Amino acid sequence: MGREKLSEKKLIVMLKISNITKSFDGFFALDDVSLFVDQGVIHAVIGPNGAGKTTFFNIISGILAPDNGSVYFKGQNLAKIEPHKIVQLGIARSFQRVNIFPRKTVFENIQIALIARDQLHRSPFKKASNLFSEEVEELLKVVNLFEQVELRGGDLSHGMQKQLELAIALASQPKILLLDEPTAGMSLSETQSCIKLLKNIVQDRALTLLFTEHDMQVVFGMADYISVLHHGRLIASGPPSKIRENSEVKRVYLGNKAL
Amino acid sequence: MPFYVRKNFWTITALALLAILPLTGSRYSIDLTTQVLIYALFALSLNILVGYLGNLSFGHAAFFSIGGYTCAILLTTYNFPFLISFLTALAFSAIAAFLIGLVCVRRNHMYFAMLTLAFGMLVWAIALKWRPVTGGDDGFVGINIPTILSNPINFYYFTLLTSIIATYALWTICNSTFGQAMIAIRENQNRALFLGIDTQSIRLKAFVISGIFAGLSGILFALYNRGMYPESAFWTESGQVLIMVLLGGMHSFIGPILGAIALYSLEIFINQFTEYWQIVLGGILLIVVLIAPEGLAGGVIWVEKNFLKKS
Amino acid sequence: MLHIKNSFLFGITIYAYFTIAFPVLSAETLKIGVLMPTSGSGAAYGIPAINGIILATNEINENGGLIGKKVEFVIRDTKLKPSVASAAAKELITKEKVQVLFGAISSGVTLAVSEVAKNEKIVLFAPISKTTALTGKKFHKYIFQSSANTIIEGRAMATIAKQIGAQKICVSGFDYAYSHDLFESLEQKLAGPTISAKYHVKFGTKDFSALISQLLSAECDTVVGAIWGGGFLAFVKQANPFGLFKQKKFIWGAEVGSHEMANSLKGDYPEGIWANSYDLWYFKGPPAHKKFQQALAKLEGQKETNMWPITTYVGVKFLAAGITKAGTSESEKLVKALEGLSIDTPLGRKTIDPENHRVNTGEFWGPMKKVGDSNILHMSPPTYFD
Amino acid sequence: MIMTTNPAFLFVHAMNSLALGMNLFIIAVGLTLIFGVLRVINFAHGAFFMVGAYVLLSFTRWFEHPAIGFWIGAVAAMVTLGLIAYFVERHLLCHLYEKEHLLQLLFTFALVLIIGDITKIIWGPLQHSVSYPPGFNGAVNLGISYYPAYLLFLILLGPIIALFLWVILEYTRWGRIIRAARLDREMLLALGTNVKAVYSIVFVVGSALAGLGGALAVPRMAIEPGMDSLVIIDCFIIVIIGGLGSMWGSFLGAIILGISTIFGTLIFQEWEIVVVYMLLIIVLLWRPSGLLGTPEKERH
Repeated sequence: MGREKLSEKKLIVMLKISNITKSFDGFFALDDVSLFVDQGVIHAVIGPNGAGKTTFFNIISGILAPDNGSVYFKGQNLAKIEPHKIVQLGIARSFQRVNIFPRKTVFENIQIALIARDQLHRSPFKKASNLFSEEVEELLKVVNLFEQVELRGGDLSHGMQKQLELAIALASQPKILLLDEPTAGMSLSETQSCIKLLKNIVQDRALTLLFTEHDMQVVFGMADYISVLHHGRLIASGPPSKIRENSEVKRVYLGNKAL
Repeated sequence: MPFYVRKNFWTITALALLAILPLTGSRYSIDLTTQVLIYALFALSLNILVGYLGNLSFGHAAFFSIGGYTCAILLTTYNFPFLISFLTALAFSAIAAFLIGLVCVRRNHMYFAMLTLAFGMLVWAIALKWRPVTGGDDGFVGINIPTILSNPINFYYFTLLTSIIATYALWTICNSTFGQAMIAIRENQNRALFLGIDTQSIRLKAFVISGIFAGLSGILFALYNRGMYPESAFWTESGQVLIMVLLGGMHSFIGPILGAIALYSLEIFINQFTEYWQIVLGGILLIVVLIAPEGLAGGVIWVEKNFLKKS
Repeated sequence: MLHIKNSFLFGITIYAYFTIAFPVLSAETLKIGVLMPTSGSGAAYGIPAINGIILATNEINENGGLIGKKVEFVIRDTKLKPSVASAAAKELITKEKVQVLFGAISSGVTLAVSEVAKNEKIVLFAPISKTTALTGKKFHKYIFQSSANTIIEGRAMATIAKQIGAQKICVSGFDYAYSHDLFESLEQKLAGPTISAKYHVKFGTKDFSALISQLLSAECDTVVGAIWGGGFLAFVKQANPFGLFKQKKFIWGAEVGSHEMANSLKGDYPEGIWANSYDLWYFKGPPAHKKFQQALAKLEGQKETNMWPITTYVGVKFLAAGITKAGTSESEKLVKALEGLSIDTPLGRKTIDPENHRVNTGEFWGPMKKVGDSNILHMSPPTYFD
Repeated sequence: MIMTTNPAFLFVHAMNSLALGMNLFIIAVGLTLIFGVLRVINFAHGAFFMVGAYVLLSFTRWFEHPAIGFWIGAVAAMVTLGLIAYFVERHLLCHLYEKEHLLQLLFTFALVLIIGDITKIIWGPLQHSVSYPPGFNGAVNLGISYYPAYLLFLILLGPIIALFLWVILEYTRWGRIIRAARLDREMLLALGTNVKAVYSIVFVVGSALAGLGGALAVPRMAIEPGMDSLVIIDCFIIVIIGGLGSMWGSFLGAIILGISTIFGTLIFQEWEIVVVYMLLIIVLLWRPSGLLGTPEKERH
């Protein structure tokens, strides 16, 4: 559709999703969904509640196996690859509800992610304390949590926990970042700084970002490219301007209101 | 004081006291301390699963008794040399833990706990029913131990040395990157998985490590008692060591040691004063549960914090 | 930090207080270490058994003690666990400085304690545990056994089987050493009747319905059983509605003929079965028995006394006689003195076999019958088999 | 080993399995309810069972008339256990909900010890026995075979209790709250219901059922110290086979345990000891959450 217009340079396909179908007890959560995610692009997946966004993420990250269809990451078929190996390939994700290690300090939260990235978690004799302390500091500075390094993850504010989770995801040096509603539950100001932060990170680290969101402000403020799911079907895909115009999207999702 | 000594002051003091204990000349204190050391090691091994990995096990006595029985049988029935029996027994505990672990780590929470219970009871049933080999319900009594170990003081030093090495090994494992991975799984298995940690294989490894050290404590137990009994595989025995871990505090490395010392010596001491040891011990446990939720180790920290604030 | 230090020191002091014991050794007392289950399912046997020890010690002390010393006993709960018992035995030896060990119930527990006795070179006198392994396969010179062992019990069963005209016998017991040994001894001694089937049930089970159906449809005319205590109680109550006891003859060992068993089952007790007991308060025996029963009745505060005290009473009396004879409680001399020793007990003269350290202790056997209008059955008439 | 194909023989065994199962169901259902709602693994459930048996013993001694003694005793066992449970839950256990949940294990273990000694102090260490209640000591002709009346009573009572609980859980307000609590505790909090009261009620009812089970088991068993340790393991097996927290699961689990115990003894004799645990492993590998349990929710 609009891929050519997005950028003049040659695009590399990061993630290719072809003909994914997934049903639970006869209810189709995803129905023949195909889409491309290009490198360096901020790609949003939107849709009303129950549209299949989380299922979509769960399939990419390997929690669920699709009934049909396949996911390719840089040309590699992800079928039958276990979730932890998918992470090692370079796909990191966050979750809709905050998913951190609440009883561990902010430092330890990041440290374990770094340990896992370097596959050190298998060594029973490698001393852990102070390992990666510089890298942890760096990451914490990126997400503005440096002050809180000593605090326990669970004691942070909701917004900070989201930032921590982002740092955990970044620690694994992913090529593509899957964020499930990164601003959910955040206040207006938190949301705005979060958007700024995400944009910076994507730019600085040449990341690809695939995220779901139902705050339209965030979506249109951030995304280079938007795909719309409805009842498990992909009804539209394109740059924000096209999506804004799309009549079907307007009808089923936006209730005919102008965006 | 050099830095190293200052940092480890309490550990060094405790070790020094343990080392000079036989100088007191009290057979009783040597014997009791030997028993406590064995149970402390047993409890430490269980804490790998319960405290670090967050997996409740009701069948840990299985590995304790597999270690003990294997060593006993090899030494006595087959007259194997001590070192070979010792190492083979460790290997058997490891193999058993691996095979049982393969099945158990596929389940979580209570279902994991119940699978360990079922396997533990199977081991018990085998110990009970395989009479020609294990001696059945009479137990395997009269183990040939090397003459050098038949002296209680020598055996005490043997146990002390073994426990120190084992404890140091466990401490290293718990504070390693692997240990961090275990804690990550305990805190949030799902998140750990999405850091790229193969949670199942970490859990299996931890299960095997835990089984080996339980087997080690079982070997010491068999050698010390010169006997091994099917009761040692029964679920109440697994329950007992679990209680030690919980009593001591499972979120600290030292907790299970404190728990083993406390529970084991309390049972022995109270039994010396009253026939109604159950009600006294139960009462003490109740108080500990209600006032020191993090176990004895947590209690010490709590006392320290509160007193420091006042002073 | 200061406070950690304090609590650390406090802990060490407490631990040291209990462990680095001040030897309570006194020249005036002679200590016997008693190992009995006093909690859990063993309490039903352990606690009554202690009465016999109290009785015997009181008698000894009233008569001036032993070799000029007062006799004192120290009890430890074994919880029916071998490891607990063996730890307690060591504690009794090393802290309480007991000179002799006495007791233990259940063969695994007694064997474990026996191992301690062997290594510590301390005499263990076992008055209740019946396993022949104790003084057979696992014999050592410091172990003495005064219970009616499985050989004696099996022999009595064989004699009774013939006497009541049994042809084909089914045996049934818990699946463990005691029942297996007992039935083996029975099989060896049987002359005439044959064993046609063996039914073993899981140790400690409380549901006997499968066994009951098997016995109902078995072809034997007589059932010989060895399920004891609460197990027998449950078996009887589950078998009664099926009328099992009316269809076959029964010979049941494991002391189910005791008065406490008859008393707890009352009207449910199957009339006519042959059962055994170490002692019966209503036994019209020699004056020594009467005197023992009177003293026991006073101690227990009931005329209808329990069965277990006599076993421990006789055991302590044996020990006392041995110590008196040896003039010391020192192990080697005590062993020598005990070997071949004979004493008069409330139930006649008993001797320790110098070869295998067993005592010719027998038991009362007889059919259980209604006596008068009481619904508590009595063994009538009781015959002493040894 | 005699394994006849005689229908009467098989029938009696099938009935025996049911009777054993139903007796255990009455005890185990309390455990599963408590676990389902409070998430407490109550090791003291066996001790509650034992107290129920002893309470019945006292009542049969106080009342001259055996029938009155027995039936009043059975009710009294329930009431006593309810009161004990209320005290335990309201004054002790409730302090632990907010804390590390494994501490509750330590707590219930302490209860087991304390109750063990208290029963020994009150009722002594000796074994006791209580007869079948009048009218239930014989056998009834069922056509195919005679069968003990008391066991028939147990076989009928089990389903009645199950149906009764089902009606309460399914059709009353409290039942709905309890079911909600079983599925999602956060939802319960969100509903604004009195969580404290729900916990109390479930703990009291569950424990009272243990007391009733203990009282009803008495005619077939000896009342003795330590009788709690065997029954608790049976209850755990039932609850796990059936699925934690599932009422009908424990019903099914109890029947399965009854069958495997009775027919296991028949077929494998003393090796029956292994059968039950093998069964437990197989069930858990085949159905990770027990036969009728709901799978645990994914944590996010």
